Amino acid sequence: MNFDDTPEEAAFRSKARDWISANAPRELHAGLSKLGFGQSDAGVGDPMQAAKQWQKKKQEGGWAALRWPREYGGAGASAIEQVIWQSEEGAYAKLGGAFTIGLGMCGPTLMTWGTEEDKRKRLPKLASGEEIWCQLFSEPIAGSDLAGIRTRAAPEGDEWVVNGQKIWTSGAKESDWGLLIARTDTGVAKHRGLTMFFLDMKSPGVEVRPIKQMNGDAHFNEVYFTDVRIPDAQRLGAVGQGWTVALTTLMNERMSIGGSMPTGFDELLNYAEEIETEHGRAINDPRVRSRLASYAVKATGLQYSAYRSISALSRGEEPGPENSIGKLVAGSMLQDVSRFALDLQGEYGLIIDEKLSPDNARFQRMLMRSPATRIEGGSDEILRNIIAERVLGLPADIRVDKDVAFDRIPTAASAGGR
Amino acid sequence: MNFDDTPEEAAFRSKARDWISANAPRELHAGLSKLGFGQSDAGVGDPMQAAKQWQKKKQEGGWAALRWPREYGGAGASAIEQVIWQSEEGAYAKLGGAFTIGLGMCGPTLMTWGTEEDKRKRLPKLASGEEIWCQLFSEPIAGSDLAGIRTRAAPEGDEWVVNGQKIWTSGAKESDWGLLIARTDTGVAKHRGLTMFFLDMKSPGVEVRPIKQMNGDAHFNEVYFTDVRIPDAQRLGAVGQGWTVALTTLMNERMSIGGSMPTGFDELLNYAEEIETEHGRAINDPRVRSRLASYAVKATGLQYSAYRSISALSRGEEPGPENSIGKLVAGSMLQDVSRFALDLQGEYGLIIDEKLSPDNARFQRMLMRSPATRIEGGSDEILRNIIAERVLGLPADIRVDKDVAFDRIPTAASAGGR
Amino acid sequence: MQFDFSSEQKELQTSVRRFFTDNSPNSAARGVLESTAGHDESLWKKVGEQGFLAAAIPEAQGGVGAGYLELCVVAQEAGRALAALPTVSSIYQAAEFLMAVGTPEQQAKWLPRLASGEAIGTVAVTEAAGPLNPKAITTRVTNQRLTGTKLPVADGSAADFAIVAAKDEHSGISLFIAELAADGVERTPVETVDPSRKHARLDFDGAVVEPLGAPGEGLALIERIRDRAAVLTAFEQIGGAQAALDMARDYALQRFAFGRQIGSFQAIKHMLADMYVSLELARSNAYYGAWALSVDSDRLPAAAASARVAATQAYQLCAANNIQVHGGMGFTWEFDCHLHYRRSNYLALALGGPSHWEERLIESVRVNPALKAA
Amino acid sequence: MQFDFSSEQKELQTSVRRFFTDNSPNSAARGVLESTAGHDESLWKKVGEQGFLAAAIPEAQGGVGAGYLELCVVAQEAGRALAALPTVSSIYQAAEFLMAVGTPEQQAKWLPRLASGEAIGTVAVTEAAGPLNPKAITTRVTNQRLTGTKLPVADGSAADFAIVAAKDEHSGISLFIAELAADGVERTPVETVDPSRKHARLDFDGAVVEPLGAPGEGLALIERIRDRAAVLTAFEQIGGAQAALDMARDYALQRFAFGRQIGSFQAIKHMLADMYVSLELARSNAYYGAWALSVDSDRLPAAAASARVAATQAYQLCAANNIQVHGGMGFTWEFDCHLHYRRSNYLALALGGPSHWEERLIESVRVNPALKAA
Repeated sequence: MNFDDTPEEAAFRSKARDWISANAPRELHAGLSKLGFGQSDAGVGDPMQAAKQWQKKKQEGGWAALRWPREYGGAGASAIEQVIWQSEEGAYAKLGGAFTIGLGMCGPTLMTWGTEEDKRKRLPKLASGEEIWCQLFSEPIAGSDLAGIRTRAAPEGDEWVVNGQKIWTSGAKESDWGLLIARTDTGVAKHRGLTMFFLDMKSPGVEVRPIKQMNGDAHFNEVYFTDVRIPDAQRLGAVGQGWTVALTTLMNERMSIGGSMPTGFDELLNYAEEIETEHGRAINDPRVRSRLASYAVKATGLQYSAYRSISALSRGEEPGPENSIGKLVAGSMLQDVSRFALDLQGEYGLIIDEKLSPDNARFQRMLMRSPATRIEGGSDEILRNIIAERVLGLPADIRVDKDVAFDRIPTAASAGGR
Repeated sequence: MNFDDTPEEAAFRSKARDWISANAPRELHAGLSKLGFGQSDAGVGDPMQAAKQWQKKKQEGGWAALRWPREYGGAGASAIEQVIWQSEEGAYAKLGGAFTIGLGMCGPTLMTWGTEEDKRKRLPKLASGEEIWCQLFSEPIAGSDLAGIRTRAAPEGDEWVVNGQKIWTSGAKESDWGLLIARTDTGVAKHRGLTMFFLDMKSPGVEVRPIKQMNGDAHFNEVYFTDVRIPDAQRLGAVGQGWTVALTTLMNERMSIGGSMPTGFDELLNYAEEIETEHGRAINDPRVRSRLASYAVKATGLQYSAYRSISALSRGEEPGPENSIGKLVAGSMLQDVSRFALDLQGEYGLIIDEKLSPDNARFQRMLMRSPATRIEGGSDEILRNIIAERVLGLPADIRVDKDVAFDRIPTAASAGGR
Repeated sequence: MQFDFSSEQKELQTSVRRFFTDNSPNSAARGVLESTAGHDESLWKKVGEQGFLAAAIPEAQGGVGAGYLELCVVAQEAGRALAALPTVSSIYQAAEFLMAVGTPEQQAKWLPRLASGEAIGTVAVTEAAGPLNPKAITTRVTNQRLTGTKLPVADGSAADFAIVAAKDEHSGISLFIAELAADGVERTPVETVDPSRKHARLDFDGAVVEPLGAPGEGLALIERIRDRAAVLTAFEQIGGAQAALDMARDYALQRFAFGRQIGSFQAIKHMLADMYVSLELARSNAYYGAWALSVDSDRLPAAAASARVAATQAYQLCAANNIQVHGGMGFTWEFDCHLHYRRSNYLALALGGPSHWEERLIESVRVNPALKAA
Repeated sequence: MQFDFSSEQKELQTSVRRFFTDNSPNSAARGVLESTAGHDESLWKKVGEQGFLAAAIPEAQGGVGAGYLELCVVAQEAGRALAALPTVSSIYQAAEFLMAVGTPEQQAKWLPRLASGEAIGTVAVTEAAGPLNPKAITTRVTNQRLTGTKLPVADGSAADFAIVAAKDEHSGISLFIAELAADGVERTPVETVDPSRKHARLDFDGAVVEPLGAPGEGLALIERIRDRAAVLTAFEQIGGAQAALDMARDYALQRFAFGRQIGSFQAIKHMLADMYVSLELARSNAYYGAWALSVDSDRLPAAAASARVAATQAYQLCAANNIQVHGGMGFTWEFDCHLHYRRSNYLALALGGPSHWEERLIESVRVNPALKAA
């Protein structure tokens, strides 16, 4: 048990620190630092341009896609080195949101299932930020029930013709490539009729429509497919093996290690030092202290759980479903913390205006963004099921859609359009 | 909307008050008053004798089984009169625990399903406390899943021969009569093979064994039946109609109106006025105040919900499944309140001794009793299901035991004795 | 004892609900939210014509004089319909201040117009984040002229007058009526978490005001009126919570996943059951508050605080979980879930946040233990 | 960075677990609980022989000198096994006081015997309900003679000596060692929520004592040692929480209702998932505490408080929900659920209740923000 760097780790850290101090866009640091959860304007001008510049610089310096092999544009580093890098990169990491899906999920899937040629062609461009990827999984009818997707891919010669609709696709508008799961057989059980592809997002017939979120942002999109043609060479895994391929993607989602989820604790602690309640300075108000303490153990608990994962990873263990706790705990905590902070502000807390609201409207933005956290990337309910079934070994829910041909599974429509 | 008594109600209240002041066992009042949730020794000498005396006196005075018709030993009073009586009876009501099941559940079931002769013979003795009843429903294998009971009743001439085991029977040892649900047909679906009886608890073959609870008390019993004979005349409802009859009993359980569930709020509020925390008097400690406030709205919410039920009842409406909220809220609150009170006491809170512990070990006893509240008479999970299905109209759980002959329903044994 | 609304009040509820269903679908609230409109003016006019707003204002002052229970019924339906109306500021507060401490002239000038909806009043108290106390008020009146800044002021752009808390010449906190179209008043819209009920910043620079109520009694008066407003707002909150619960229930019945209605999963069933429980506790507390308000009971402070605390919990829970039940759709601008989420958080803070009311609840329960549960 | 126990420590864990499985089944804890025995004497002897207790006591003082991480491993397994042993008093506290501030003579006299289990030490601080502060201590030492009453004192009947907090001749709070077989000491068993770890009342009437540590430093020393004990106790708590979760999970797999394993209902699945989450948060906090203890980090106060707060939450939740999963059976004396329920509530209060540690956590985090989450 050791929290301190080994000499090798310390050397790596100092190398990273030096490189960042010489190369990072220092002028953006202040804006990035104060950017809170649910806030999107870091005042960096064109965010995509800033992101691409930083990613490219990192790749040139050997700091991008740290854990990927060098031949695919990575740095061949260890899990702990990645963590050290992340802690040194700090606020600059907020520049790289556009690459999260590609580097964290699509790349590793391609690494496992793609041909050598695919990998050598695509991965370095992903690592350097030249190409952006998105993940085309969820559909309006299939969210938690991902295997219930209905987008069809029909074979035609050595191509596939895709029709259907995806939703909740982050960054679809900016993406060059997409990882697409589609149904290639409706006559077999739902998990068995799926196939995975990657496709050029500029293909004819692909239409992207942004979804306006409740907080006014539009990070997500709907993506419509009308007779979109994908070469069979861009299939990942066998026909009908799509669900297995998707599990690689989802496992890598959990594998996005290092910095644990934001929870709002630090922000609330800092804020409590600044303001007054009916009982004096908030940090001295026993009610506030008690709440802070129960948030504190969640925040540190998640952080140290992430460290435990990294330690396991560096011993060569695969990150398992136990990593589901992060978002489960952080999601409702963010909502709770933001409500509590607004309560401390009283009626004034209503104001949501970066210039007027305390702490740059941090908690107001968090309030409006946090409900999505409990849903995106696996709802609270799905995560509890994952923990119950895959960690604790409890039975699966009773399934009425198992061993039934996909086209015979009950739906809202078949139930009389309720 | 009116919280005050009408003139008629005020007259009834004053009559009740006068009668109580003239007839109640005043010497027991102090002991009964300080008796908390989970505490059993009110220092009343022989509790059963004291209970029977008070019940008999009430019946002679026309204050027993208030809402029952006079011909069955009751007083023919209204729902609101019963509430007024209960508020006046106050701590003396704690004497009557032994009659709760009989008056609240067995009597009303007999009233609905018994013959006129049964009713005239049995109900007045129940009302006067001369005869005690118990309810023989749950079994080791069938708790939440009550319809899964296995105790068999086989016809033989104009008798039934009963074999099996019941559990969680309050007051079985003291009871003269029992309300028994048994399986009379294992070849039909589980809800359809049941029949209800009442039986003399002194019948040969009935054996009662007390169950020691985790808090040391033994209010519950196991009851074993070995070739116990019940005359067919003591059948309630038709053969196979037992589930319907049981629903009457369970509905009447909810109908036990008036004084809402104890929650521990008053006790905690009083205690907070007395003790010190690290921030001075507990009642002035913002942390304590905040907790008290959230308990307060639950306690008053339940109390006023009970008043709303009474108002509905007095308009002739039947009390519905919405009354399930009482125990659901109070159960976990009692556990929470007791832990919080012990926390305020610090290490000293470990002591569970009426003479040494603060407030007569009230919160320690509550701590040790409250886990049962979340289970007995419908677990939290069952109550949430009842609210979801019967109040909100959501679909039932998927049932693998429906439309299956009882003897083919999967069990632990059939699943390989796991 | 009769702990329910009377059959006449229930009939009123039916007709008010029908009125709002016809005249204030969620799209109306959305219309205000998405525009710069201060409130739903055509709805406000109709509500005024119906006399709904005037339920608790005496006939002699242009009201209907029906009573507070009737006003609670209206409030509940307004909350359910997400009505984009200045109810909290104009009816639950401004009118109440005038009825409580207005001079006959002040009452005659404003009450009939508030009752009809012709005029809108508001309350301008807050200036900064944190609890309300004398330190938090720097606005000042000298020679009947007001200087300082108030924000956020509900309906501040639409209101004809504001009741302003300010330091008087003896440095006590007093109340004043400021007409907002007058010289020396500048109004700037302020964005809040719920733009379906707009707020403004009011800058006063020597605006002429007249005193309302006894000097130095400002904070006590605010507390007194907020107790009354808290009960009425609690009814808006339980109306909103009910609507959010209904939305969630309906969606759970409609939406299929894994070949079943999602409402058949216990995770969803029990979440909805908990929402229901929270709502029922709030409803019962609100009923008690309504009774205390209607008979001017000395239990009003405790009853109001209980109603307020429970209703805030219930609406925040129901609105947040309604999003959760809707999944990704619940987080879109297009779905109405966020209207309730916004409203629930607005109403939670409108009269001071939950912790303020928790404090007030315990203080009041200690003074008047009659509220304690049996 | 290596945030886990080493493979040697994991091997130790395996062997300690095997030891406790063989020598301390739940029935052993139940045996103590149902008898007047102060603790499980034969187990204590064996544990002493194994050297488990002595893990953190230097070899020079009769210990094993392995370290605190090893002692954490032992504590976790003792908690898991519900071991009816005086660990919290004799090892996590008395030995720590002696190592921290004992004179060489005091250390030589007691430490080897504590390490071997031959002697038992305890701590006698509490006298009344409420927080620990100078007002709460009325016991007094004059001329090296102690007068006053302490309760509850863990293992007070079995212990050879107690470290007593008392007012000294200058009215400061100091610590003293009192041998409990001496004249002027009366011990009376006191019933607590967890009789598998017995407590006593100690009445001192002029008992001879000797000072421990600097005069007037009693409360500061207690706080310092409690931080260390908190980490070790947290490991007992997470061991217990894990055992309670395992029991609940096993029962949910075994028990059928409605024709299915009850563990197939989401209500049960999600309850167990929440127990797991709580336990993992506690485990991670405890690991950090173990590290801080093992290297004597200046982050120990914050780390200890976090470990303590999280572990108390986890064990209380897991033990209570274990009863819930078991249904009626969980509430019987016969089933072992109440052993964990009792233990969880005992350990929650043993070093001061949750709110005390919440306070300490925030105070420490402010002093040393290094603990703050990234």
